[in-house]
Amino acid sequence: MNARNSYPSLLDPDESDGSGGDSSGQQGHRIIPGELDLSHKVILYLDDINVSFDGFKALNNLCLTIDAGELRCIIGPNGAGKTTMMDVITGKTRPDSGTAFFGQSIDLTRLSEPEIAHAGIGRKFQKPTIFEQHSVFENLELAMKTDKRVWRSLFACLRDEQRDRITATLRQIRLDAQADRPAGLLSHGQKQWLEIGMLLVQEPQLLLLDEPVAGMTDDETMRTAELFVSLAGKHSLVVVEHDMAFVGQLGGLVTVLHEGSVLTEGPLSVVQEDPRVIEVYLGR
Amino acid sequence: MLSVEGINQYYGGSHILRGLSFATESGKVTTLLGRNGVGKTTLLKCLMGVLPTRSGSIRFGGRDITHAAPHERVRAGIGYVPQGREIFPRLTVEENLLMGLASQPGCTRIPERIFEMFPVLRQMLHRRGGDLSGGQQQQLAIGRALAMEPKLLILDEPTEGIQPSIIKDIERAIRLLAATGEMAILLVEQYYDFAESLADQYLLMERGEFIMQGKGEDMPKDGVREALAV
Amino acid sequence: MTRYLFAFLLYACCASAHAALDAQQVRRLAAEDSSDKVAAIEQLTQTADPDAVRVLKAMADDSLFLAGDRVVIVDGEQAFDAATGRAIALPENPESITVNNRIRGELDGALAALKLFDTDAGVRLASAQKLQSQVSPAMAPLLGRALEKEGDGRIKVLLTLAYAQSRLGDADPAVRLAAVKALAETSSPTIRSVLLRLTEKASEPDDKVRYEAVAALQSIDGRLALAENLARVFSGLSLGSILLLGALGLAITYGVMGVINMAHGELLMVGAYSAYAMQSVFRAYFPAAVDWYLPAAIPVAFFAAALVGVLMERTVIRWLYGRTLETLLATWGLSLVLIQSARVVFGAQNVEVSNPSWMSGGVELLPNLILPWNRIVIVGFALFVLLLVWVLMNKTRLGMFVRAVTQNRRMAGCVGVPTARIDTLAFALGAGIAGLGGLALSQISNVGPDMGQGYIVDSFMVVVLGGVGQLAGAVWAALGLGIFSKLLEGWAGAVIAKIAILVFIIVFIQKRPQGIFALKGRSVE
Amino acid sequence: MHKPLTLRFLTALDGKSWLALGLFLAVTLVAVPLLHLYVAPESAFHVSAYAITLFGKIMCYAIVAVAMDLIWGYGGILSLGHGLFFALGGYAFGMYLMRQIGRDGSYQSDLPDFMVFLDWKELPWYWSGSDSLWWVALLVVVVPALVAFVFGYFAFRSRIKGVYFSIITQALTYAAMLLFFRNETGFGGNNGFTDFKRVFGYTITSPDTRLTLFGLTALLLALTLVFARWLVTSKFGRVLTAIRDAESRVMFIGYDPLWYKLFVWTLSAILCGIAGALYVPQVGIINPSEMSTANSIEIAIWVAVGGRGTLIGPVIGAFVVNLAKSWFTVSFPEYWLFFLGLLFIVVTLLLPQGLVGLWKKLAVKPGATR
Repeated sequence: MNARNSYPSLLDPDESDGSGGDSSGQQGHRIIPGELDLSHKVILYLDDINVSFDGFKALNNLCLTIDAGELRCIIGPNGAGKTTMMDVITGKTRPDSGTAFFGQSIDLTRLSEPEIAHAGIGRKFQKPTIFEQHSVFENLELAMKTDKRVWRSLFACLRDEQRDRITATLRQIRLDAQADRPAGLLSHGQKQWLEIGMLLVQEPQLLLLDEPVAGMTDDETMRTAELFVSLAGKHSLVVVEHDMAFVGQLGGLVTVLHEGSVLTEGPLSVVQEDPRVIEVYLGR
Repeated sequence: MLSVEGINQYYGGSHILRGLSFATESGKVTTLLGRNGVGKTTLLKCLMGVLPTRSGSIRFGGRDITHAAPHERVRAGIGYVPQGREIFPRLTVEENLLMGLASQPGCTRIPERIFEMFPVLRQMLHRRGGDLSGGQQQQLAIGRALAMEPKLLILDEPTEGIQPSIIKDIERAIRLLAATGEMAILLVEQYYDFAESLADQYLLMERGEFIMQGKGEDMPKDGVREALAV
Repeated sequence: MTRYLFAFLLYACCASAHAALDAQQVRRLAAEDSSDKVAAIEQLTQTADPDAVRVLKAMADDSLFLAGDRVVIVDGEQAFDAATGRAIALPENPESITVNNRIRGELDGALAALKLFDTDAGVRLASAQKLQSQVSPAMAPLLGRALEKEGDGRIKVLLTLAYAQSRLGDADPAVRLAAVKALAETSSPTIRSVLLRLTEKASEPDDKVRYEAVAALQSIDGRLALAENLARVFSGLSLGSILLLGALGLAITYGVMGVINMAHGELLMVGAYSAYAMQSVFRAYFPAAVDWYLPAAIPVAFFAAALVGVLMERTVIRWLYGRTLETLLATWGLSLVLIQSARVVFGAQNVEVSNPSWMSGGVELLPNLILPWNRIVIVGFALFVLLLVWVLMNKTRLGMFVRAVTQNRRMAGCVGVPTARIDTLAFALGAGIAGLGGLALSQISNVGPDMGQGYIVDSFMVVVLGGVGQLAGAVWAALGLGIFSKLLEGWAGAVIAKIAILVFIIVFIQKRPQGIFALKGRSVE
Repeated sequence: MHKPLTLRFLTALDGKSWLALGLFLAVTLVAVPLLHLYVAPESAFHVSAYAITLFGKIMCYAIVAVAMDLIWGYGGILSLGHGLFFALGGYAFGMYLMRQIGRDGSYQSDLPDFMVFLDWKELPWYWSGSDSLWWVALLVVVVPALVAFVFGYFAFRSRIKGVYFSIITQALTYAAMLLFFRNETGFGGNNGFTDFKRVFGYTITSPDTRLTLFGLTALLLALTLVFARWLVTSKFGRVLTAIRDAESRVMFIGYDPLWYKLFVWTLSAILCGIAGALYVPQVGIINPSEMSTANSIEIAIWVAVGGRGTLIGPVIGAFVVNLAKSWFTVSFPEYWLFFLGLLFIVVTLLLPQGLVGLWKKLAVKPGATR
């Protein structure tokens, strides 16, 4: 959307000179996944974020904090700004104003997508986006957490423990039988699973999942819920969903977005009783 | 009016619409319910000809339109209010309404009725569609579909992300349209109460199939709400 | 010839009897020593008297004789007193007054100078202009007098210049200084060279004058430069209008279908060749009205190009919908075919397309700033086409459909727009406009099979700068690019200019990926 | 923990491919020289000098085609400016060849003739060292690499994609051509470099020299293929194709497309430069027309005809198109452009996968998918 003036030399220090030497680029270097400053137990901190697309305000003074290890559900009618919020967190969209911090130290508004991904935020899109030409296995291999600079990829070859990790994940997402098929041939639900698997091998600290169970069968949905619950604790998850049943299965706090800002927050049971929520959303 | 015979649609590897059949009649509201991703929108896209139908047939007004192009279906008399409004952001409200007449060669009069139904459109006549609020855009989208006085009106989640006051207006409008008996209405919804209050007949969709259907008034006793909730 | 004129002059004088010349002066014309003669001629010239003209002319025609102590003009069987002009008896054996080349030169100059007093303004103007290049200090008083008498503004200007120039040779520095000051107001290259000489000590001893001369030079150069830049801006403007005509079409097709048509330049070519064709037709059948071939060519160019465009869209482009890179290659193939076809039909050489007479010449704003008519017409034409397109896009149903398809193709289909037909129409429109661009191009540059090659890049740059589907953007970008590159060319040369522009655009896209009139929001990407 | 590179290279190709490659080298390095030198010209088996030059030239083109395929077929980036890198390499080596002429030029001067003609007194600074083969060899690699890197950095950094990128590369090449057309630029203006006498000190027209250059080209083509093969089968290759198919996803996984694109882009430019350097001595001339838009786009059509996304495709394409060209331009020149134009259209419309794709379709039983 807007030009990134800070394109990082994160992935290739040998060629980093001439990258305009902007601070965020340098900052990118020092981010080593795992040593995130969680001293205040907060992993994601959005404050007073505003984003507007010609005329129309997508995010309106949005404030949101996610604790480390938390499983948070975001609900709200379409156009409430859920996807835009994810865009801001992952660096796809720059907020017009406001601050977004990952942990205590990392200013998300000044990093590019790859830097943010490296910092430890993984994202699953509303519409499953995977590499259709590549095999299921290769999809995971590419996503696998590792040094992702050009030179490393040139001479990279899979170590056994990595191979095991991938096969384990394949079993976890029940695609071990499909490992060598081109991902493009998977069913919608399977693609969703594959994308989730790609997130897992990426070992992010924070997972953003946009409508992860859309187009899944009930037991697929069920298993997804179980998976997420099991992930909570060592990872933090932010799940956007319409499916109340699914949200119920996940438990955890629920945040209701409406017209670009937080309407209310709390356990599903409480939120469901909130008249304003019923008015804008739960009526359906 | 519209009659659909066993249509199938695939996406990637998965079978999205599985031999669906149903029919709508003038003056009646048919509501199609179902959760996200069960294939409601896909079905509508097939009806509009945006997606090709893999197999099965779609007949409208006795004529087979299974393979007709979208604009031919519109000319045949199908008005479409898509999910997410999809009004033309850089066209004025007036132009958006005129676009609704695209299928009527030479006709450039916007029917008064639309402004009676949604007075706000008259005030906004020369604003850009993109500058309208969500609710106003929804009204505009409906007005656009009505401009050419369709014989079948298809609405895809008209209440999605709309404040209740406007939902009321829309509900009133749909009821009024049905009452005139000029057109059949196919309403896709997740908002149960809204759907129930309007439905003459209902279809409940799950994983590409109709798992329930029946008269509107039977919806409570058929337990449609529960079926939706789980 | 001169003889008759001379005779006429004589009768004129005889008819009007008036104050005669000073006999002594006239007598001196017959002096032995030629320097004396010269002096006499100059004195006579100073009088600026019509009779003097008569006498000097006679002298130049070798019909001036010395009879005893009196100078007479002999014309065939008649004779006149040179001083008074009265007819007299033909004297026997008058001795002729020898006129050597030096004298002859002197006479010519003198006669020319005296023309300044001719009754016919045209003659005066001519001689004033002639004088500009050859002014001698001696003429100063004469010019001064001519200046007083002169009524006509333009001649006055020229005279002032000449007067000032003549006084540059004056012995008195003050006078010279005044002269230089006067000349500082001018802006003609010849004066510039005159002043240049004064800046050297050798030719101008007085410091004050030299400094003044330098100052004068600067002010003149300033004006010259200004004129040059104005000229550049203007030619930039006309280049811009061509770019605009090229880019308008591209902007429409790119906006609607998102494909770059590499054969767009060849559509310009089609337009240009239809101008050539119409010219030939007129020459063959309506030679009388040949000047009007251009207006007649407008519809031809439009529809010819539009037709080619439709063919391209129907046969190739529509089948590659959504595969933009392939479209790039396929349309390139089309352009090759078109170029070769042009070679086969019209030959590989450039053909000659001449401006209609009413487009030749130009308007002179400053002495060295002339706006050629053909460029003025092109700018006007571009504006006209722009207006047309604007009306078409914003005031017609078709235009509304085109914009709708540009914004949301699928939905446009779902409200009943036959998108495929709109594609074709939009493409035809874009192609037609390109054809008009070619028509305009044919008036200022060569018409040849590969004339279009250079323009696709430039036109696309305009689209990039202007932002997709943005009429206003295209306009600003086209004019901006045109003027900017012409100015650059003036300072840095064409090649450097091209490179600079390219660099500029790359940098620009860094900052504004969506062009000048960026569309923020979801509609983008 | 990594396998040694050599081993990885060996495993890059399967047995059959190695066999084919060996065969190719045997023919070009052994058979052709023998047939050229020791078979009587009138014999049917004699390989003429013309043929050698022609095929040597086409092999250079084949290298360029492979380079193009790396960025277009695998990276999804269509360059319309590869002629520039090719020409840069050619000019760099041309400088060396011009210096090799020594005083044998028509002006018997140390300076190249065109400089004498412009009556320049000494070589411009950028010609210094051009008499040393090693320095020039360095230039052949570094100059295209540098141009590509700087341009690519800014283009990719601002996420210029698709047609935008293509057109801008075209503009770049166009500007460069204008630059080289000027005499002041110091590269012989529109005549460029020609009338070469020697290369590596040997007469450039002697059969041995010709065969050496031919052999070198063949060798380089083989190397290019192996290297490219290794590259696209490495993880780098997979990331590259991933970027082609879903760039945003790649970014959200944590790869920075900029450096991947930039790497393959620069690499591709270097290959072109080397090909250009080998091309000039064999053809005996280099001038700015090598940078013309048409040339650069033709490279794309070689790849398209052969089939992009495969490595053998571009080679086949380069040979097919250029043999056709040399045949047409001899038999009926006026139809060549028609043919080429139609080739562009037909291939993009009907053969998106090129000849290789067609062959696969025919080979694979109908019904089976890719």
